Amino acid sequence: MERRNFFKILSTASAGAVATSCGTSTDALIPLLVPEQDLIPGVEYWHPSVCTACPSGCGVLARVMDGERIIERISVERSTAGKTEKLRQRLAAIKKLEGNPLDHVSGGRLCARGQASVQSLYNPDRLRGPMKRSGVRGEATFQPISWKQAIAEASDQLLKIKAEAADRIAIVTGPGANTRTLALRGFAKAIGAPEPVVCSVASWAAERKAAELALNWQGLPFYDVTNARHILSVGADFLGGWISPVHYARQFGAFRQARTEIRGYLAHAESRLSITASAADQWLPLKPGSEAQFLAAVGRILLDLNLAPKASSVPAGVLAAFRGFDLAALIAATGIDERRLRQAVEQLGRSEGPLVLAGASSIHTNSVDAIIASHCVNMMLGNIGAPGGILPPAKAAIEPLTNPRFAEALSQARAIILDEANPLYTAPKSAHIKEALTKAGFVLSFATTLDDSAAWADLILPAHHSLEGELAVAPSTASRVSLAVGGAFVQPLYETQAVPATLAALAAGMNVTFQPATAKEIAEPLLPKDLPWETVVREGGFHADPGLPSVPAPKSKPAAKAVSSPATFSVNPAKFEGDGPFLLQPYLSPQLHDGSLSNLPWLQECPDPASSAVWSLPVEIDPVTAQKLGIASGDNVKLESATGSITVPAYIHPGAVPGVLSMALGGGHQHFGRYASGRGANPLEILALAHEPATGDLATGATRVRLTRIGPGKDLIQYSAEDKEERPHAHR
Amino acid sequence: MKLHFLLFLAVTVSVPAVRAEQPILFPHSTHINKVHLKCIDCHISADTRDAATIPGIRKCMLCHAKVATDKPEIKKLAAIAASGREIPWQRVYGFEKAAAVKFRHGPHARHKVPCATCHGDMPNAITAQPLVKHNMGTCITCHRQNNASDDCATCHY
Amino acid sequence: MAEHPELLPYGIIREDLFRPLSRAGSKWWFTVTVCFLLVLAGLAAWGVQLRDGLGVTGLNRPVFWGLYIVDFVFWIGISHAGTLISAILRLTDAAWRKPVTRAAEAITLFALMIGGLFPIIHLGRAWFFYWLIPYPNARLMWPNFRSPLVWDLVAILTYVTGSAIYLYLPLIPDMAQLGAHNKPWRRKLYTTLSLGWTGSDREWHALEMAMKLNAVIILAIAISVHTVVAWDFSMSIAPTWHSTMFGPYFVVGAIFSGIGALIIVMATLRRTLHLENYLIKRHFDNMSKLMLTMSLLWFYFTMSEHITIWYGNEPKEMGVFGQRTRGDYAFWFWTMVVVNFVIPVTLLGIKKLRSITTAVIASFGVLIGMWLERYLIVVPTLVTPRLASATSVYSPSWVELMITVATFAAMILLYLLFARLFPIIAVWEYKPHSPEEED
Amino acid sequence: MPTGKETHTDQAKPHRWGMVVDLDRCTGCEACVVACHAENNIAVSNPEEAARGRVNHWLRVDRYYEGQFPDVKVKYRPVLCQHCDEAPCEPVCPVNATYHNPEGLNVQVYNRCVGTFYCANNCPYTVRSFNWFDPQWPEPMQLQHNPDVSLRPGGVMEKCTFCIQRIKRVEESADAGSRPVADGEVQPACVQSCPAEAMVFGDLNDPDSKVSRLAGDGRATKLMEELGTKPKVVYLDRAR
Repeated sequence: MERRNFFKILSTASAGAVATSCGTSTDALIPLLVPEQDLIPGVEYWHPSVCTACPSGCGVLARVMDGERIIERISVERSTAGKTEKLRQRLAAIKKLEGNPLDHVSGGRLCARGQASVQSLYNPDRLRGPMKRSGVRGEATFQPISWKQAIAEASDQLLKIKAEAADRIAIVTGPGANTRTLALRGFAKAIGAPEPVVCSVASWAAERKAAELALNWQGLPFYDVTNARHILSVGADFLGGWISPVHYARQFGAFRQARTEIRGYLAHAESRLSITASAADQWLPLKPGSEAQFLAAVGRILLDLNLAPKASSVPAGVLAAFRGFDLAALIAATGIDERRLRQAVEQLGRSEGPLVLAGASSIHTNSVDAIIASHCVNMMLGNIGAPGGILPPAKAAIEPLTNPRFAEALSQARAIILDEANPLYTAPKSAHIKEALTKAGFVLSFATTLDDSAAWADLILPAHHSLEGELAVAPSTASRVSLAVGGAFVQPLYETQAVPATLAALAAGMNVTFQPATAKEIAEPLLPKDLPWETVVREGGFHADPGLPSVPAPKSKPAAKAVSSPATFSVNPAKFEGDGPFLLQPYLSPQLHDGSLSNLPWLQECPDPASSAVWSLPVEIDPVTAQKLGIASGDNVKLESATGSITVPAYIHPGAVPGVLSMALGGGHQHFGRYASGRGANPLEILALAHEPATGDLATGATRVRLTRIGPGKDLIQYSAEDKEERPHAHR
Repeated sequence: MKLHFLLFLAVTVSVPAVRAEQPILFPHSTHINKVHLKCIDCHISADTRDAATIPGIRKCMLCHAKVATDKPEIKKLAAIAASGREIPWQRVYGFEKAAAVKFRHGPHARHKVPCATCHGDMPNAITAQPLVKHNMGTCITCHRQNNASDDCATCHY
Repeated sequence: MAEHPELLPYGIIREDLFRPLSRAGSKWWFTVTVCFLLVLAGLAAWGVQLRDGLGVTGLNRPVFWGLYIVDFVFWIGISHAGTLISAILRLTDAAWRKPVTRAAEAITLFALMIGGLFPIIHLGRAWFFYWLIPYPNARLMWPNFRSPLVWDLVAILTYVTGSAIYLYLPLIPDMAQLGAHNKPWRRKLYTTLSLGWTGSDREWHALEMAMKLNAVIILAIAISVHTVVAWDFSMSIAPTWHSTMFGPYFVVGAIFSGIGALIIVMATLRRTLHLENYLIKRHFDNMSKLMLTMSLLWFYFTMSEHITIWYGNEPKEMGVFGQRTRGDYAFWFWTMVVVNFVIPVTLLGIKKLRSITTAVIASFGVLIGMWLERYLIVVPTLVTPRLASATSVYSPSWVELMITVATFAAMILLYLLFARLFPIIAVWEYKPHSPEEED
Repeated sequence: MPTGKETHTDQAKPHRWGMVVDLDRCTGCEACVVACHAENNIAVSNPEEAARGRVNHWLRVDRYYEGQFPDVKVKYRPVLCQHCDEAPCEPVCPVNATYHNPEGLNVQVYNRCVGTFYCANNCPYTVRSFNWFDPQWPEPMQLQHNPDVSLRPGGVMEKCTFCIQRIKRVEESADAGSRPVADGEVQPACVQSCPAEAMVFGDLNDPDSKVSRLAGDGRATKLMEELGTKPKVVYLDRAR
């Protein structure tokens, strides 16, 4: 890495400068990692890799061709030695990502976020090398520092804290299951720190917990959407920001139109007109947090109508619980017209291939109840392990981290290590992250771009972009053992280092033995005998067929026994904190996800599917409320909870559920590069500190807020301001 | 944009063929006539790929580490090689970015267009200089004569 | 005030009409300076646009045409003041035309020079405007003769050439008379321009013939030019643009605004150059009647245009119709109807109210109204595209406004300079036909 | 005008590229929108320019709401250049910068464009976009640029090309191998990315191609066909 200290990258040079620099002194070329004879202009090379824009683990193919940039380096020529010279550097560059057709998650397809992740690789705001805090913590003033020194300082600090209180070293990361999180876990173990905690609003803890409680399954259940005929999805925006959007969208396409004579029918119950609700044939607008009641009502009606052929497989206690529900109260709680609800359930029950798909796109205090209820209904319908039903997850090639109690961990922490987590953005103000970051003795970040939390670090040891280094990712949902693998095929742009290598260096500095596991080491015990590792690397991963020794045989009806008692299954009403008349419902933006992609201009400029907003995200207000409060689209409004307030532009959403204020995540970054810093507001900021009790996950939908109009504003920028296809003037 | 405006102002002035000042006087004639190298020995992808490619300095040094090391131009070459840089060759053929041309050598070679059609008499060229003046008219005339497509999108996209 | 300027002694006429050439008041200098500075400011604005790109305008997707095209149509319209009026009057041998024709023809030429610039100003890459001209080139490329914009280019270039000649021909005898002017540079200018005119019968005959012929040709060109300008719109399939009567509608509108411009110019010349004896009430009376006719015609066309849209009730067209009559542009639409129809018909239709002052007031109204008409044709259609999702808004930027203002300044500037260099009324036309009467 | 000789003299019939978009599969996720940006070096604007209506998308997803709560329906429809056989944009361009090529593509020649905007005004689908300024690519974003696609300077019009660079690559490799282009071999970026596989691309002149078969589906409609533009993008309506 010291070798690369030789050159520093010009931050101001633009493509135009490159283009017009022909014939000037910068025309000299230096060959670096990729010898130019291997890089013929106009020839494309495809390398498999993995998308890390979200934890789905889509296998991708990267199109690599030649690129050019201008670098500055210290001359080694005798006559000019020591002086900096500007050189044009030809290098292999990633031009585009496509889904890897051999990958079972992406199947050759890719979502908007995946497409845009090249832009995080070539983001102008990436950190060029290690940075050390030079001002007061949180002021985000840094100065460059060499890797050698940075590692020395960091390991010194960690060593000191380890000696005093190793259990107070908090490692905070994201929900991914990959070689990077695995290395973090190994490092934590090696230095005696607690297991890393997950800081994310998209870790799908409720889905995992419910599968464990109801079906005794470890991992996220796999829904066989393709082979279902009638799907009732509840609370899961599975085409938008849910577990594996590409995979489920692929399945959805096939579900709808891949079979002759059969067209899948989708009914969707959610408290928001999400893109799944839009794609559905029927949308049942739920009151927030009433998914559990809704599903209980569904089960009860199915039983009443004798449309639950496999009811016998459901434990008697659970059946009794369903039969004992006060149906009228349940229906009233959902806010849906009874006739409509009954019709929807009857349609489901009478279908030849019914499937209930439930999740918690918006997390409530009873989300686990709701998903357990869905599993029970699927049991009644005979869907467990059946084609067109819900399939058990395969053994995860890499176990994801699941402990979501990052706020507690941070509040105790003497040393904080941040990787792929931005707790200052993801956690509400009421979680007191800022205080924890101020109080901690040492804050270390591996951020690639200076984000809200990295701004509070003492040292930033920037990681390679995931496309620059070797990586293996276990997909978040799969019915077979799978691993997506990416190699290092482009030269790192800057003085960055892969996180496992950094951790190894830190461990060495702390005199701790720690060797991060390579993708090969992880994969080899799982590989079928006839599948050599070279093939896995060439194909970008593997997807082991069932029946192979490494794959656990699908348990037949494991579920029936798993639902231990009716006590684990009850329908608790969702709890809401605060006293405003509206419910705030932050949701994962189909473009910016949980805000971790807000620094990508392609995504900022991709219109929000609901409001068509670009470079801004509004709060969605229903027309009746808006009229009552005199709010028009584009007005600035104030959302006020018990713990704080934010000012955001309003969008009058014709499909918003009255009383619910939905808002996509992505805005409100204090620090996140030129494309995101200071843009919009973050609804997570004002959430109450409510948790889903079974998982400890932050309940994102549990906050009541007040809404007041501030006045006209200019913050809502819409790509298309027209909501209706027909213009009002069209007819006399 | 500014640049284009200036181009417009200068439009009536006919631009003479660029006489590139090459960093090293590379005699094509010596390499072709005396050493009997073929074009594609150095321009390795001229017959198959889009770009013909200009050989890198390592290719030069394959021979010139030993051959003719006493000549002044080869000494220059050796010096550049030692500095870890490439030779800053001036491209003599090419299209300005504004022309939006996607030229592919491959199809031309496949359809047996001799190199000399566009590059002139390189075997007798003393230095790397443009011998043939290229403009859109030359391309189109040749395309039409050979019944190749004269659809704009053949080259411009 | 003399009712018949022809009856004045020729010597006095000459004296009166040549006087402005040798004397300039402070007002003249002041106006010239102000206009010159405004023109410079406009050029600077254009410079900014050339440097930075068309992004400095208020244009957007889908409002790709804006103020520049409005100005273009407006100025081409104004250009119809001269030719149409002067050519018609010349061909019909209307005796009262004498003091009006040159003032009108000068408007034509200058308005065309200004209007003709706008298609270039509004280009994304203005420096390549010559690609529209058919000329042999190394690329073996020709312009697309199917494009109305190429027709436009041809029509406007022809019109500029034609009207320059049309203005120039009747200047020749006057140039010869001015050849004896005291300042050397002027003498040189006039002598050169007079082409060695001696005043022989053969020359007079040739000139008369040329002017007659030119009048016929220019009449046809003038009508075709504005028809072609209208076709820029009506050849497209944008809602409400695709109209069969845009051609005549635009021609009528052009003559209408041209008359307005001419009345204002005449009144200004009369006042500032003290031409009360030449530009008399009868001229304004006649021009007012002409304007009244055009106002009625314009109203007839506007009504036909809108009533058919309304009755047809085609949704996409009704979107634009609604924008104009009830939507964002309603205020401007109804303002246009008032200033183009209600005011002129009231002021000029009622004989008691008709005077030079009311004619000028009505003319100013008509100029504003006709500019608005073009705005209301160009913009509401573009902000309401066929697919509602692309709906947009448009408001011009400072660059567009500056350039627009500068063109008005340029018109005044050119006119002021012209009036200082050349007699604004054809002096020779007052010359008695018998050579004995000459002094 | 180009005389339009065939690209492949050995082929009996030229290709006639077309696309089918199945709205019953489309979820409105806009993967296609970003894929298009990534493939075609489309400039990104900034919030200020976006507020002025200068966002540049070659492919957009129109979204319309119908009805009132709770019976609200959302219609998503990807709209791209329809590559009309009777394209209204083509005859009006004074410099032939946009024209129909022998393969049925509506081509935009950037280097020829002078920016009269006439084509964009005459496009009923409003799919043409303009480079209001010279695009800016802060270092190192230029490394992502697809070298197969020209960078457009300020002042020129641009639009969806059906990823002509991909067509050319496939045709070139087919030509080099003296074989015909296989059905499904050419995939524009949007088609390739679409997770729900709502988009299909292929040769409408080949009656056996997937796109031809789907275009004959009972749900097939074309956008504003009544204008006589003869679009080559076919939409399959949502089944109800």
